[in-house]
Amino acid sequence: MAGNEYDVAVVGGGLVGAATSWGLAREGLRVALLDEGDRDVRASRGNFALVWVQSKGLGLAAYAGWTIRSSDAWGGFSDLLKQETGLDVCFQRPGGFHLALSETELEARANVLKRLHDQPGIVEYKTEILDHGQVAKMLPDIGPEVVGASYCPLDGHVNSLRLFRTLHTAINARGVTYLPSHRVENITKEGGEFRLHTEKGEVRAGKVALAAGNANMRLAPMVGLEAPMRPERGQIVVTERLRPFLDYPVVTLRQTDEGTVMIGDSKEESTDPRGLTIGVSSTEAERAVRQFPLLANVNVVRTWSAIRVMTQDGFPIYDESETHPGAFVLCCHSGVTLCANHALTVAPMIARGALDKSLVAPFSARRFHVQAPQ
Amino acid sequence: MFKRLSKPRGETGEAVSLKVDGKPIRARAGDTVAGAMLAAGVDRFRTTPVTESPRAPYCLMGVCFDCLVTIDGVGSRQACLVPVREGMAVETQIGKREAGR
Amino acid sequence: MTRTADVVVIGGGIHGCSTALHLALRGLKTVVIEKDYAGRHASGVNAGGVRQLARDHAEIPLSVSSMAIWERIEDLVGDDCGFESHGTVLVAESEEELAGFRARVDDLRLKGFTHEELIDQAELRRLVPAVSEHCPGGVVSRRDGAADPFRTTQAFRRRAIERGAEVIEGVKVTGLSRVGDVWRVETSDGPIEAPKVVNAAGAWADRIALMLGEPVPLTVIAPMLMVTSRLPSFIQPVVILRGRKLSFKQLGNGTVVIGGGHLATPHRDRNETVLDWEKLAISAATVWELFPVMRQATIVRAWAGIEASMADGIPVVGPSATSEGVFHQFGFSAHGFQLGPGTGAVMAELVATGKTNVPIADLAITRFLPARKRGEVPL
Amino acid sequence: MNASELQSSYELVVVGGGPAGLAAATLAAKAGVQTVLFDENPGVGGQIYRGITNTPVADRAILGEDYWAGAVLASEAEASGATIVNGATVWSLDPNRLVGVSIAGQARMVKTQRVIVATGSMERPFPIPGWTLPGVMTAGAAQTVLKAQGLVPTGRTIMAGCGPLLWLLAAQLLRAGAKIEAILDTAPRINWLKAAMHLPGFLLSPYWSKGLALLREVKAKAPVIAAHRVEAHGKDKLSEVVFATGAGERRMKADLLLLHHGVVPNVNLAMAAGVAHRWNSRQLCFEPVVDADFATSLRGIAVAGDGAGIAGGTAAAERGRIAAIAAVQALRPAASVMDVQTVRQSLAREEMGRAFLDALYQPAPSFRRPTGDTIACRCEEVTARQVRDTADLGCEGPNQMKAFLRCGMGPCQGRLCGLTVTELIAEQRRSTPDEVGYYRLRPPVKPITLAELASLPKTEAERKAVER
Repeated sequence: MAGNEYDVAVVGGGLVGAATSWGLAREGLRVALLDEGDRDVRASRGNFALVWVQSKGLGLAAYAGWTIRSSDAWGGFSDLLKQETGLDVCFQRPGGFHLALSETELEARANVLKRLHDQPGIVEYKTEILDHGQVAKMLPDIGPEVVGASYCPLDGHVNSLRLFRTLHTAINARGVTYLPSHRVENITKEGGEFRLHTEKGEVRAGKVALAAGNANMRLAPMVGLEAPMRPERGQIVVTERLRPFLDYPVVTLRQTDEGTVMIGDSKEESTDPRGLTIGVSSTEAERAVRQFPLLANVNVVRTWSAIRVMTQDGFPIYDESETHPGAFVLCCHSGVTLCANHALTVAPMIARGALDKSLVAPFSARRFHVQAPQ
Repeated sequence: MFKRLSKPRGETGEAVSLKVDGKPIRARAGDTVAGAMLAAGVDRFRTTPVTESPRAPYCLMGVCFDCLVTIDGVGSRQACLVPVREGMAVETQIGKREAGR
Repeated sequence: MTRTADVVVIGGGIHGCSTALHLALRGLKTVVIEKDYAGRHASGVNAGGVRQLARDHAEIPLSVSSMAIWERIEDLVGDDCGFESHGTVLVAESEEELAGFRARVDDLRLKGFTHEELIDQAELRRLVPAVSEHCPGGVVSRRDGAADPFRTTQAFRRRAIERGAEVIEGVKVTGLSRVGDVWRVETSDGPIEAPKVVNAAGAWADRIALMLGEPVPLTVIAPMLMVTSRLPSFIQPVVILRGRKLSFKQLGNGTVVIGGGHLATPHRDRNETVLDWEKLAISAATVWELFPVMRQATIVRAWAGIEASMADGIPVVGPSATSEGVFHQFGFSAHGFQLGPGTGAVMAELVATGKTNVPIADLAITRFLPARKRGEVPL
Repeated sequence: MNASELQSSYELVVVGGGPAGLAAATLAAKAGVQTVLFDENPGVGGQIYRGITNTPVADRAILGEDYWAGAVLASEAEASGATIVNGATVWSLDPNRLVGVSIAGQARMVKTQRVIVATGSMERPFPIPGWTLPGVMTAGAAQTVLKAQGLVPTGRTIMAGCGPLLWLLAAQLLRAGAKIEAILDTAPRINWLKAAMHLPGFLLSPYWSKGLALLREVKAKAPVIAAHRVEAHGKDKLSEVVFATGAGERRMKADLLLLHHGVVPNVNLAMAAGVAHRWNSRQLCFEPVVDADFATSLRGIAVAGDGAGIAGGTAAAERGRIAAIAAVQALRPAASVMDVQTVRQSLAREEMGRAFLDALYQPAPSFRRPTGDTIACRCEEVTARQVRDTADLGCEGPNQMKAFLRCGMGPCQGRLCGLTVTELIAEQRRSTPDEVGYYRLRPPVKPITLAELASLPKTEAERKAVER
């Protein structure tokens, strides 16, 4: 369609939308990326930056495979980004820990992993349960209350804020039209072209990819799709920069390449991104000090809360519209971990105009309609 | 950079002694650590955790965080807000703080 | 076609030009009508004293506002106007006179003004080393000074034009009437209509007021000045004497300007003054008495400017009592030069907003109205 | 006092022990309101009356009578019955008026019915090349050590900037015997024309005579040079100041450079609480939206003093009183307090000359919106060019900027780069600071240790949100 302004309009300027836009631009498409304003909610500014494998997939075995695929692609993905932008997103995959502060916690942990790996069709990956002494060999600064941990060698982390900036730098270099303060109010399809109506005017494109996080819930029905979401608030505590002391990420605590320590992984059922519960931060701080007593006197510089993009069952949604061909929806919680997949696997599918069912069929929202067997 | 006024009000003299990077200095009771260090001629309080460039106090009112030093083994204390105490051990801070101190 | 403006200012002296500049800064379209040229009369040929000292209480607020501008005059008008600040000293010639000064300074302090400071003989000697030995002290206003009057008036005129005001010279105002919502100012060059008019017509201001039905007791005067040959530098501050009608200052080039209130005979309809050399001789004699160093000086030139003097010696500043939209700014009684910069600012505020917080009520034209008209109940 | 001695709740919490806080606490406590005042400095007085209870400066003429007026405020507060806690850092305030405070390494949460935030002002960021070098300080910093500790600069001292406080400090330093090599006056001449329309108000204000007297005093003793560009040079510390005048570039050797471009409200605590703020285009800063009683958009939370918009120390005390009268009337309707109208009148008098000063001393754009490698964010060492380039990428606001560049993420939490980043984005994107907005701030507004945070009380639900 020569009349289209853009081949694809991607809605949502977070990590999922930016990675998808970059992947589409790599396919030679004219892409518009529509974003909201500076003060609007954006999960990509508040994530924990893990590229995480362990415990992914309990309840949907295919998710484990999808996660490992992205984790494996991450090294090459970060190299590509570096070549294009000169920016290093500091991807590392040293393996990661999930620490337990009591025997009960450790048992529960072992139980989760056993159930996960007992699922039919699960891809095999190594996860070990280690005792205090074994953990201390790798994490010498753990406190006496740490009774053990689970460890998975596939786990890693990146500098997610730099990743965010790098993706924006890369899409800018590839000619993607970035349109901030273009909150999409309505989407219509006329004569084979999508019209996205925003306060700042209309954007027309041949295809549309919804990557708007929790806002997909509102947008998806406009193009015959659905995205049942269950937003969740998480809080993170960040310290001042410290000299490196922690060689591995822990699921609730990691040291960034800049030196700061991020502490988090709380879950609250609230959707007010401004609210911040001191008691939750305090619990996070307390556990962090029990895990690593040497952090007791370290200064907390910031705390923040962010709304997780969470589907109703916690697994991603990738779907294409049957009523509005050319419309796609992408929803996931792990925008960092799955970033390589979105850029290198999902974007080319959208460019081709059809999702590859062999890879993403399990993530269709139709799973929410499955009736219980009679 | 600074010297003391010759005729101070109240108790005279520099009655408090403390150490900065192991070197003894004298201070007046009521001084902040930053004030005492400036009066003693210390012109570098720390280097930054980002590029290790040198810094000294900029605002002296608690907002700039360029006067961060290690006091009695605890890092990143605002020298402009902490009063001097007899026997205090102050260390200038190089680059990122070390966890545990 | 009748021209229009937001404000017509009648008179292109220091006051008219200053008000025009401040009006222009507020974005009002302003036209100044000057019958001769800017600074032709009192504004251009006065002694140049920039003095807060010894002013009537009623005009002190305007004086201090002006001083704030004088000290940064170059920033406002782009010319330093020759302003130099070495203070003004009021010399007391007797203990009795000094006691009177002390009472005044104390009274000013109570009212919140601190610019006047009583000084003893030693400080007087320090400031004015050449003063005669019989003087026991005085009052100093340390930030006072002197400037070049003609240059100052021209600087205000120039900056007002740069900021959008129009200055029409060589044109007389011949009539003033209300037409609907605006004032129609008849001039020798045709009418101009504007909702607001400022009467800053100096020695001719009473005629404008009369057109509005507001007679005022204005006397036309012509204060005389003379200048001496160059002398070695012997004094920095401007010196004034209250008892003897004298003020004088030494300029940077060594010449001394002597003034102080002796008057020539003015002929305002001919734009002329006739000097009174006998009175000039009195001024000269006073100076010689106080400053022996002056005896070798010769008078090289004398002149006088035409000026308005009010019966009570203080100016008329504020709205007309009879005519809405007209504002008066005249009658500075031979001490208006210093007041020009600040009065212009206050006047512009008054014209633009209808009010000012600066206390100018004592300068209102209503003070010349019969008590009955002022609304006061006779005893 | 240590943190464990604090009550779990007070009727009124006042944050900040400057003129606004002291006046507010005094008035409220005298009216019978149970009041606590938290101040992070070792002694009360705030910045303007810094060290008022124990300054070693013996010669009263050095600091001037306006300074000593603070002693009355301090002693009245002392006698008022309010609990005054120094060394107490308030690091959190939430819309439900739960106050997080830290004293000597111990944190506590305190509940209260009313809060008066009196966190005052701080000096505007002065981002010039080399402003992070040791030897470059704010003018206020030099004033602080003079007041609190009787220290005066030695060696070659240069001051640069504009604003009434610059002249006051210069006069104080000169009286204290310091030598000032030069004062680089950065006020643009054009400001005079903008300020002139506010002159009538200025002349009635208390500023004019004091201000002009200071100007004269300073000019008599130190050379004043108009400069439109100032740079600090040196390797590991300041060695030279380079500046541009109308007559070309000049260089002067220097050991100390004192910078000042006026003060701006210290908004971090009020913003983190969620108080609505707006851009003040005259004072070029963000300030809380307050009503005549200095009440904010959040119930029970007032912001008084310079924190509500710059008006100076005497006005700050009057504002504190007005906010306190409102608090007393809400908490103790039967108590007798002074007539608020009288206080409003004094306040109006104090605020009268402000418009003129704001216009006259508005720093030139080139000093507010740096270019090239000049550091914008001192903590994270982010340059002006990085901010500008990132804005060109499409980054529209400071929060996205923070995510991309880490500016504002260091320990000062944006205090020294917030206005710069907002103004740079506005310029680059041809927008306005009001549209661009400010960093979204979160507690702790001052760093506290993990152990302090860990020690705070938590509910079962809050624990459950983390422990799984």
